[in-house]
Amino acid sequence: MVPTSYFIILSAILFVLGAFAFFVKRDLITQFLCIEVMLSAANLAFIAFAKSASSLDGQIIVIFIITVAAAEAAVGLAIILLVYRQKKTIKSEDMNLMKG
Amino acid sequence: MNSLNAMFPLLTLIVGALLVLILEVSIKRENKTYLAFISIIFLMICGFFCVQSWGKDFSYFNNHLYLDNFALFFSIVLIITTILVTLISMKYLSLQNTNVGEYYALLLLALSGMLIMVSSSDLIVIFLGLEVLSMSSYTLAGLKRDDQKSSEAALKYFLLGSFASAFLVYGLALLYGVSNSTSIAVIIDHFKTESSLSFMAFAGLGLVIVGFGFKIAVVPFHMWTPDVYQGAPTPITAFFSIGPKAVGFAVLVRLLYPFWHVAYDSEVIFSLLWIISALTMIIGNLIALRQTNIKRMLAYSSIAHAGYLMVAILSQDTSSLMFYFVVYLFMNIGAFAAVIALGKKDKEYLELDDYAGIGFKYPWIGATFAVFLFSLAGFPPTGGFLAKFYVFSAAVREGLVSLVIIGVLASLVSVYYYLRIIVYMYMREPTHEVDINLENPALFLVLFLCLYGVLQLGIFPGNILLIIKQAVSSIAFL
Amino acid sequence: MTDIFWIIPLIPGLSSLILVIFGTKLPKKYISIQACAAVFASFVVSVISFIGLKQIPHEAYPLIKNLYPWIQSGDFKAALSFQFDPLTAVMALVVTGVGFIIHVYSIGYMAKDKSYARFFQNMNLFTFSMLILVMGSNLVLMFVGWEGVGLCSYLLIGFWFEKHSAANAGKKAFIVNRIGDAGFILGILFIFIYVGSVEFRAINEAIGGGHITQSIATLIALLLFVGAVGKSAQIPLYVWLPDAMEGPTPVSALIHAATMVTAGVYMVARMNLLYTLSGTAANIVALVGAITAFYAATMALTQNDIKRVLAYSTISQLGYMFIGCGVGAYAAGIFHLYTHAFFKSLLFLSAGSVMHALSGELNMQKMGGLKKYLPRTFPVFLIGAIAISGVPFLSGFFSKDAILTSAFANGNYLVWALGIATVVLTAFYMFRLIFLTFFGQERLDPEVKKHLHESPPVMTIPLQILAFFSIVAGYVGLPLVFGKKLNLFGHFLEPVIKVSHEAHLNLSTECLLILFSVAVALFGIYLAYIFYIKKPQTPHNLVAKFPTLYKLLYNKYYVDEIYNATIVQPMIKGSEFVYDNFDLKVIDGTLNGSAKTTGFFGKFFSYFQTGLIKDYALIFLLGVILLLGYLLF
Amino acid sequence: MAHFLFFLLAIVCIGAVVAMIFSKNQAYNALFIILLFVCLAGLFGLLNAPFIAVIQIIVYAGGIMVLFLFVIMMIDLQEGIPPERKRWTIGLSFLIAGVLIIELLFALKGFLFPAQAATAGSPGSPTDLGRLLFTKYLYPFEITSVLIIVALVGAMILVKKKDSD
Repeated sequence: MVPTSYFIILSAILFVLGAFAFFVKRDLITQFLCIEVMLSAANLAFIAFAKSASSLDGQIIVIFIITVAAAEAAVGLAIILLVYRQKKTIKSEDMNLMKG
Repeated sequence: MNSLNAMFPLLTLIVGALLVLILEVSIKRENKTYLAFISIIFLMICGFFCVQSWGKDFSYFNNHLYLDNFALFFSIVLIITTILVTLISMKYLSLQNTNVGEYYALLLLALSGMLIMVSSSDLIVIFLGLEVLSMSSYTLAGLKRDDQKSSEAALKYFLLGSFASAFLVYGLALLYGVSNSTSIAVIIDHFKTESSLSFMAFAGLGLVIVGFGFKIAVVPFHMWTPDVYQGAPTPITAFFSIGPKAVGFAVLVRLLYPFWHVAYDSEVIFSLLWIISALTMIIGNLIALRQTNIKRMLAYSSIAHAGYLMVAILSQDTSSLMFYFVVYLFMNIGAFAAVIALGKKDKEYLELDDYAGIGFKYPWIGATFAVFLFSLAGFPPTGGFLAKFYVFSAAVREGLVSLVIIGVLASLVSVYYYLRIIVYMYMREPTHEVDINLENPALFLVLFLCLYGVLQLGIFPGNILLIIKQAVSSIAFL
Repeated sequence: MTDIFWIIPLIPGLSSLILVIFGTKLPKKYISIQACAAVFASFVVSVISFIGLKQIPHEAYPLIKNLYPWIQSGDFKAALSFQFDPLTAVMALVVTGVGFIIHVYSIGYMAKDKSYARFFQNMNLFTFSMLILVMGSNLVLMFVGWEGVGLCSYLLIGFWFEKHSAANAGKKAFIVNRIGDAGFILGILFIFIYVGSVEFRAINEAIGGGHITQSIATLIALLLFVGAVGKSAQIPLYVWLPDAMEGPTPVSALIHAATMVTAGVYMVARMNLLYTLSGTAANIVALVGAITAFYAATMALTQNDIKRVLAYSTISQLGYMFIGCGVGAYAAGIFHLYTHAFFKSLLFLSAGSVMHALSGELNMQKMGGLKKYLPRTFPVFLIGAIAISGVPFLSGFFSKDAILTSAFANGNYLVWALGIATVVLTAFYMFRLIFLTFFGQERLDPEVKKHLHESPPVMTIPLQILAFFSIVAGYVGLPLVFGKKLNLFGHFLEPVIKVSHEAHLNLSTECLLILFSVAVALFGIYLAYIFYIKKPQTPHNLVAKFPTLYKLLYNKYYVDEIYNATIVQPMIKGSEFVYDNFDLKVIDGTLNGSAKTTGFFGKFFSYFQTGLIKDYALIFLLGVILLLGYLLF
Repeated sequence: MAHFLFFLLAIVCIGAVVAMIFSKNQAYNALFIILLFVCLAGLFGLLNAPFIAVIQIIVYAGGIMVLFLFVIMMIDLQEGIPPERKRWTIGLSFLIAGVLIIELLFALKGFLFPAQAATAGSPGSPTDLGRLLFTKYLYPFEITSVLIIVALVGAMILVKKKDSD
């Protein structure tokens, strides 16, 4: 059997990679994808912890998180579309009407 | 049957929201104010149910639903907020080309998310409530669909908000790994003694604080606030400045109140929040000094107020925190209502220059706005003075003298930018014509109510303090 | 009858409220009657309460009236409650009495102003705030009044906000007072920490019971004194007061005489146990007072603006009051506050009358010879000047002398010497003012002269009343020479000012001191006379009036030159130097500097607010890693 | 065997994210993430969570990501957007990522060492999960319905054309 800790390490790596990518990528859609990566990393951690404690609660929580991710995807993509219709761009640098 | 009773407030809101949605599609009417009235009726029914449950301490669904007086107090504060926001939106929507009936439904749904959050002691439920609130907030921020700023505000709020909730979820995962549960009580139990998992627990708690720190906009998680506040429709900005903050703080109280009592090493979290609070007060007020856009300035001011509220969290004095929120509700909504009052068809007056001479041209609006600004600045005899006073005096009792000194100095700085608006209103010649639409009875009602609230709380705070005392004494926090 | 004192502040407050609500709709006549009547009613109640107070035994002091338990949080309580004791009685009488006269005077002075209602509403509010300040039975209520007078001064100084300089002056007053307020709030905070209450009674009990160590007392006393320095315009926070002249003249009179600037002195006297306990703090108070008194007097020498001279003289006189408090003679300090209220309001209102006559002209170089045009203003102005100069048998003499004698008796010789030097300067500049304005050649603009007229009775009668009091007010506190019994004022205040190091000088020393200071004052007047009357341009006038003196002086013409070269010119140069370099550069610079620094940090922090999502995420991530790092390592 | 499978899936997961960082085409990015999700589903399977693995594929890979692809197609940008090129930004982001991963691993070390022996629990059967979902987690489950309403309404008003248009 693979030790649970391996999964936890993998989840930490994926989480940080997601955050890293959010920072270096420059288009809105991919940045949003990075957030999905981070959420998935958290899912992996939940399931690994659930396994190590032999309980099912972690898995239930993952179901909720997937629902949240779906809801976020719907609203988020709608917002990105809205912005794209106005500016004809999804470069994140172009979103700087307000500052200071 | 009883569990259904406890869910009445929530169910009322959802039924109200669905009704508004259905009416919006089935009845085609240009004038959407009837939807506002419907949602106000439902809000009042919801408030009625909250008052009914006062003192009964419902607890159902494995404590997922936990209606103690603390939760009910915040629920009522939030319901009042939503009623006032609905009232100030009515005319605004048709004037500013945002005439969508779903607006009111989304407000109700956002409120239901907040009620879920304040009346639960389980982090996963709180997280789901937070997402309900967030989704509706993102949408509401972007509702001025022709306005690029509004869309940009929605985008920034959404991307950064989801980013923050990813951290929150990871923090929840760590806490779950430690305690194998998401119930606050169980989680806090694991802080009682040091173990090999302590680091994980603290990191998890830290990430959860980051997640809520984003919602309440404390430094350094505040960066989104000014942009979103500026871009969102003004009534929604008023809503953002109170609703999410109130629930964020309510959750922090639920989380930290037991934590301070049992944790073997609460010092580290304490000093961390100390730093955050000091930074928030200083930076919020300093940047606000240079703003010329009123909404942006109020955004920074709301960041600074989050700093004062953090002081209340640190001094573990829940009653001063609650009192502050009641006052903050009236003075901030009042200030935004005054800002909204200065608008006409397709035009809002938001720059400082627009306010020159307003005090004489529109004496009532000018005078009430001035009272709200005095209150925000903390002048007696307004509620703002007492609120700040309670928070700081509680902090002094707990020995947080240096933090209070920072707070007092920071709020002295803040007086400058609040008063600058008053100076513009009363002591500058107008540079250009400002004419506004005055046919807005609902807005003036709100101005009056907020004025009454601010003064009543500043001069005769006795009754509300009594209620707060009841609410606080009933906090068992499981 | 003694328990009605709590309505004293409420009457003007109510009147102000009525004017706020209905002000624009009421006729001018009604407004003025209501505003004046309100303050007068307060005055009457004050008198009744005062008489009542004298009839009850000292053990019953202070009378306290709890109106409303305003703030209750935990063990912290601050009630909306007023107190009445001898100190409060004196302050209430001064505020309402002098305030009433100023209100009446304003009827004439503001008659043509378009914002009549706003003016009286603010004046009433000002009186109300000041009364709250002096009658509050705890520090929090005092702070409410403290902020209230600050706010009203801001509104009234900037009353003619169309004038850019007026708006700026209002702002300056506000900012400077904020710095003082910061100290005051922190002082209240520390009192609450160490005493556990903010009621004056509890504070005094704690000090009497020895619950406060000397070092703590010093800390608190100094913090509170920072507030007093801001409000009472002492070095280094005095800069706002000369600029405050931008407001209407009755406002200046109200600020300088009855309200606002006396708040600091009152506060120090109210907390006298604290300052006495500390010792160090009291010495600092005395020293700051003495330096301010001297410094401000030197500045007054060269000003040509009539109101500015008076403003610097106020700063200087406030310095005297602080000397009194600092050397432990609190009663003398309050006594000076009380006499000063009469002659300073008199001076200001007469200056206003002069201005009124000259269509707003303020420059003394453009006046001269006004004596014959202003037959009613001149004598009262002169009485005011004599009173402030410390000439015997007028009110200023008694109070100033009480302070200087105490300073000498306490061995504060430096303070005493500065005080004496200030006496010369005061007499000099006051009479310079008199001579330049009322005597000598006419230097009026022809246009101004055409409209020259004496003020209406509604303005001059108040002046005559004030002049009367400027003469007699001092007789309630005669020096010890005349026997201890006759110092009614000090005796009356005794229950409040419990520990006072009364001067233990023998009679002959005291007489000598008094004679010396009188001589010094007269010397100052004489000096002014030499320099400003005896000028070649107006020989005939002078010869006709003072033939013998004229001859004497004429023959000593070269002495005049020597005086000029050795005393006056260096003095003028010095004071110009101080004014230009210290006042304008250092102090204004520091104020601007602190504003700039906060501005700089604001700019620095908002530099990160780029509007880019990526940068926001960066700050967020940095926050997260710092937070986690802090928690884990 | 399990070890081999784990490392294979882990490497593909990390590789997919890294590839996404370097690619400049959003469509490819989405495909990489779909790959990641499928691999994660495999890992869930290894962790005795077959039901979640299935949901992961159906909802995440099948539903959410298809939505992404739709939007990407609607946006249809001619040129892709490469990742950040500025040197200091890259350096800073590596630094932050490095510190963050060290901190997370440090926080987790109590859990990782000694390596937790995997317990062979029974796989979470759909029946058990369902029972749990409708008893202990009934309230949050109800809340998800509110969440979905909000998402629906929100997405709808944001993208729908104006009535007047």
